[in-house]
Amino acid sequence: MIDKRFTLAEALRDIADGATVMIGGFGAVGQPDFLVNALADQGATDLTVIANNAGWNRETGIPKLLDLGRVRKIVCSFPKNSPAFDDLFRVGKIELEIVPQGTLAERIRAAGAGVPGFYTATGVGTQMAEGKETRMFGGKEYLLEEALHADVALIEAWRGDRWGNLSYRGSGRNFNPVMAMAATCTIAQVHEIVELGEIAPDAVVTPGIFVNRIVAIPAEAKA
Amino acid sequence: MIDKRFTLAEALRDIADGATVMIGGFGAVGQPDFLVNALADQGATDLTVIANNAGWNRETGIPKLLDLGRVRKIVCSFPKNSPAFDDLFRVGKIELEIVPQGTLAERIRAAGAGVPGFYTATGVGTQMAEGKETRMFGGKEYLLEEALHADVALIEAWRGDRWGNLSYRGSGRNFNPVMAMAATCTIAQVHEIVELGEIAPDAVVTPGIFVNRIVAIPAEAKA
Amino acid sequence: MIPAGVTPLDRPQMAARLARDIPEGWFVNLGVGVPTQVADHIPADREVIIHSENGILGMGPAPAPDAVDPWLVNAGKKAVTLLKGAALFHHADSFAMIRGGHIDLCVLGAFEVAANGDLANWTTSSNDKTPAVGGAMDLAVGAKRIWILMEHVTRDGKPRLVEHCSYPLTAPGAVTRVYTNLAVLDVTPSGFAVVEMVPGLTLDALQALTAAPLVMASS
Amino acid sequence: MIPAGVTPLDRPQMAARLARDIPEGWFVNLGVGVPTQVADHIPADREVIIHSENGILGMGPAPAPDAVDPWLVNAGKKAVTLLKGAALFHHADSFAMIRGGHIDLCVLGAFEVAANGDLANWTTSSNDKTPAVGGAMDLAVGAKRIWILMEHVTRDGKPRLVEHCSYPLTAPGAVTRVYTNLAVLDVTPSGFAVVEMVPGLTLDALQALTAAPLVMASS
Repeated sequence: MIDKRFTLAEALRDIADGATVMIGGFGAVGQPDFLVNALADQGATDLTVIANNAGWNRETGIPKLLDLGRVRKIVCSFPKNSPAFDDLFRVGKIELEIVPQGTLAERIRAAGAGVPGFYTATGVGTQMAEGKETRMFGGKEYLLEEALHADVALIEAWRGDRWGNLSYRGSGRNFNPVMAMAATCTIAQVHEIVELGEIAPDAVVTPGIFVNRIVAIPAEAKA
Repeated sequence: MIDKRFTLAEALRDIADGATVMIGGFGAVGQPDFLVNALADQGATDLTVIANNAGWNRETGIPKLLDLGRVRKIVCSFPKNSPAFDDLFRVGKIELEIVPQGTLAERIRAAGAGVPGFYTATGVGTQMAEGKETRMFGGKEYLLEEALHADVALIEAWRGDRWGNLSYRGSGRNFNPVMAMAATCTIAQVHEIVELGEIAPDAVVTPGIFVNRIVAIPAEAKA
Repeated sequence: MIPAGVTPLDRPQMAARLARDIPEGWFVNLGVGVPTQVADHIPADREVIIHSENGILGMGPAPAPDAVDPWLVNAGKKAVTLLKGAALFHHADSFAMIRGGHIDLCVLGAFEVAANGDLANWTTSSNDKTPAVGGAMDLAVGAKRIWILMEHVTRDGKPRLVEHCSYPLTAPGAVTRVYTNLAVLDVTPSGFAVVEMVPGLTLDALQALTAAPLVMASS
Repeated sequence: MIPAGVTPLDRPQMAARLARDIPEGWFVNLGVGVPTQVADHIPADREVIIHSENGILGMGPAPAPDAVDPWLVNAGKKAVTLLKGAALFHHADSFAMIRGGHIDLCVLGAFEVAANGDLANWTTSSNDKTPAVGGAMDLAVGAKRIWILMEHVTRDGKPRLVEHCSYPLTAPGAVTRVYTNLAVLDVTPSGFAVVEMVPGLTLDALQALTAAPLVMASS
């Protein structure tokens, strides 16, 4: 029987020092903080984090990893409003790769879809184009952007089943479905584990083929 | 009030000679034959058709357009088993551009997503690579493939509302959602028009932003 | 200096002025800040579909404080509601809408707009300590139209409409129209063309607050 | 010629032999034709998730004739059913699964397989009157493993396992394993390695039916 349900500790155990870790979420919605906080406890360090932003609340999630000195580099579109990131960045203790939000989403999707590189108009004629290859299509200039892979994706979904099928709630999809596609090992925290078939075939947003492990958030962690 | 509900004749009226027309469907499922047959009646000719295959049953859909001599060129992955196509192709009366099925889907999606070109491993080292630009990523060779746009997309969905939101049934999505993204004017035939809100926000597969006109299939055409 | 006797629009008035020009049926993305207020001024009988880059089409007004769904926020991370007909999707699909040219209009704030439509709105320094671009560059190149909503001059009285941007660009040649607290201006091949000014303002007075030549729009 | 006393596998046996080697939990795409039959031979207590490139994961057995859903077909355009846990999606997402390396195994038929893993299975002529590639090239480069299921020789007795493919390639170096009606062979750096032969068959007899050198697999 296929069973992707893991305990929290088992799910994260093999995340190694030096790993590249995607972390889903946009604003407070869809952030896998239950997993990220457990990764802080697990201890892996020298991480490269790929996420839309660098968090804000120092008590939880990405800022917690940052304050513990676990993150060597962050790849994101909007690192503002994160005191934990600011403190490190100001003194040169963290690397930053800024990527426009749409390019970030598309680079992640490309990694999941077997596309090693693609062209985009975003960033042409700006400092984002520095050092990037360009090419003309139909008389217009475009930048070459490369796929962005990860060793691990930590994502949040609403419901999950033992095959790893996931559904989301509200604006909780955001980066989660594309990150699920782009990592060697995708680990999802879910609010409810349901029986196979309870997520109808046309309601599955992330099919289990993109998910390796699911962890149920216990009631006491949902406060 | 936004209202994308059209009569059949109004929906197709401005399709011009020389247009590039995407036609959804895979096998018998999700084929917009109600629209394609009406396009045959409408009379536009010198068309370029983009579709996964060239149909089979001569009485309906793409073969009907072919037999009427309306198609100058077809872009597809699998033109086999279509007597109408064979008859034209054998005597050099139709152009054919063969595209691997995944490359076809990705080129269409690219057009919808603002990606003018992307790289793929599909076709490397085969006759599909002839005349195509290649590039190395990580020591491996890839082909450059370009976005595939259309003037018009004819698609089939299951339910639609007056904003153009669509849901599908069974294996009926196939090429329809990506073609909806890639055309200047997307026209959908639907089995049922429902009130706004009846397709729940997380059940919308093709948001109305990708759809210009919807046409209800009348009961008598569903025989 | 704004001449005596001329009352600039306040922010709600600026948002309302812009909202008046959005026709029914457009898909519109509203930037964080004042642009977000545009949604509150679209007439109730005019259907305009608001897009949020975190995966929403068909956003409605802000919820009542006791009706907040914590699972639904907009690009500014604020709680929102959904209209009937709304759709939810992921980030790659959302930016496919933006980058694929499907959004009819994006309304953004700006630090500077140049006479050729160049837009600078993401950082005021090429040595920004924590540069953060978000979706600005994607929106600026992808939307069918970029309308800028901003004060005509900075707090220090420096013009924001300029010959050439001094700040790092968000995108070259992106802006088609500018709504300020003093005027509405089109970006044209011959530079900024004044479409409308607040009552009492003269072209000379507006020119004095603008660092690029102005022409009157032919109407 | 197949030696007297040797009984080649029939097609159901070939499909069953291959099915035995698919472990629980794999995501598997089955090509049109004999490969499709593999699904019928996976033990009922072993969960293997079947993918169809037209947008299905979790296909079940063919429906009873009176329970056909005309809205649900597989890549061979045949009516299918869905298992509990199935998922439906569009073509770009489906081929993202294939091309992004998410499919554990794809089983295809072939005209020829070369000793270096080159695969020719889409056309038998570079001047094909109506060439049709479908998803073969995507599957051949995208799936983690390509296993070929085919008769060892053509109807005319010509070997299908060759030194170099004479037909146009589907993909170079794609095949990892071949299941024929006579043997199971791995594609290795030293060519075809025989893993298993049908009872009574000798390596010499198999070599006589194969146009590339065979070695015995070290087990």
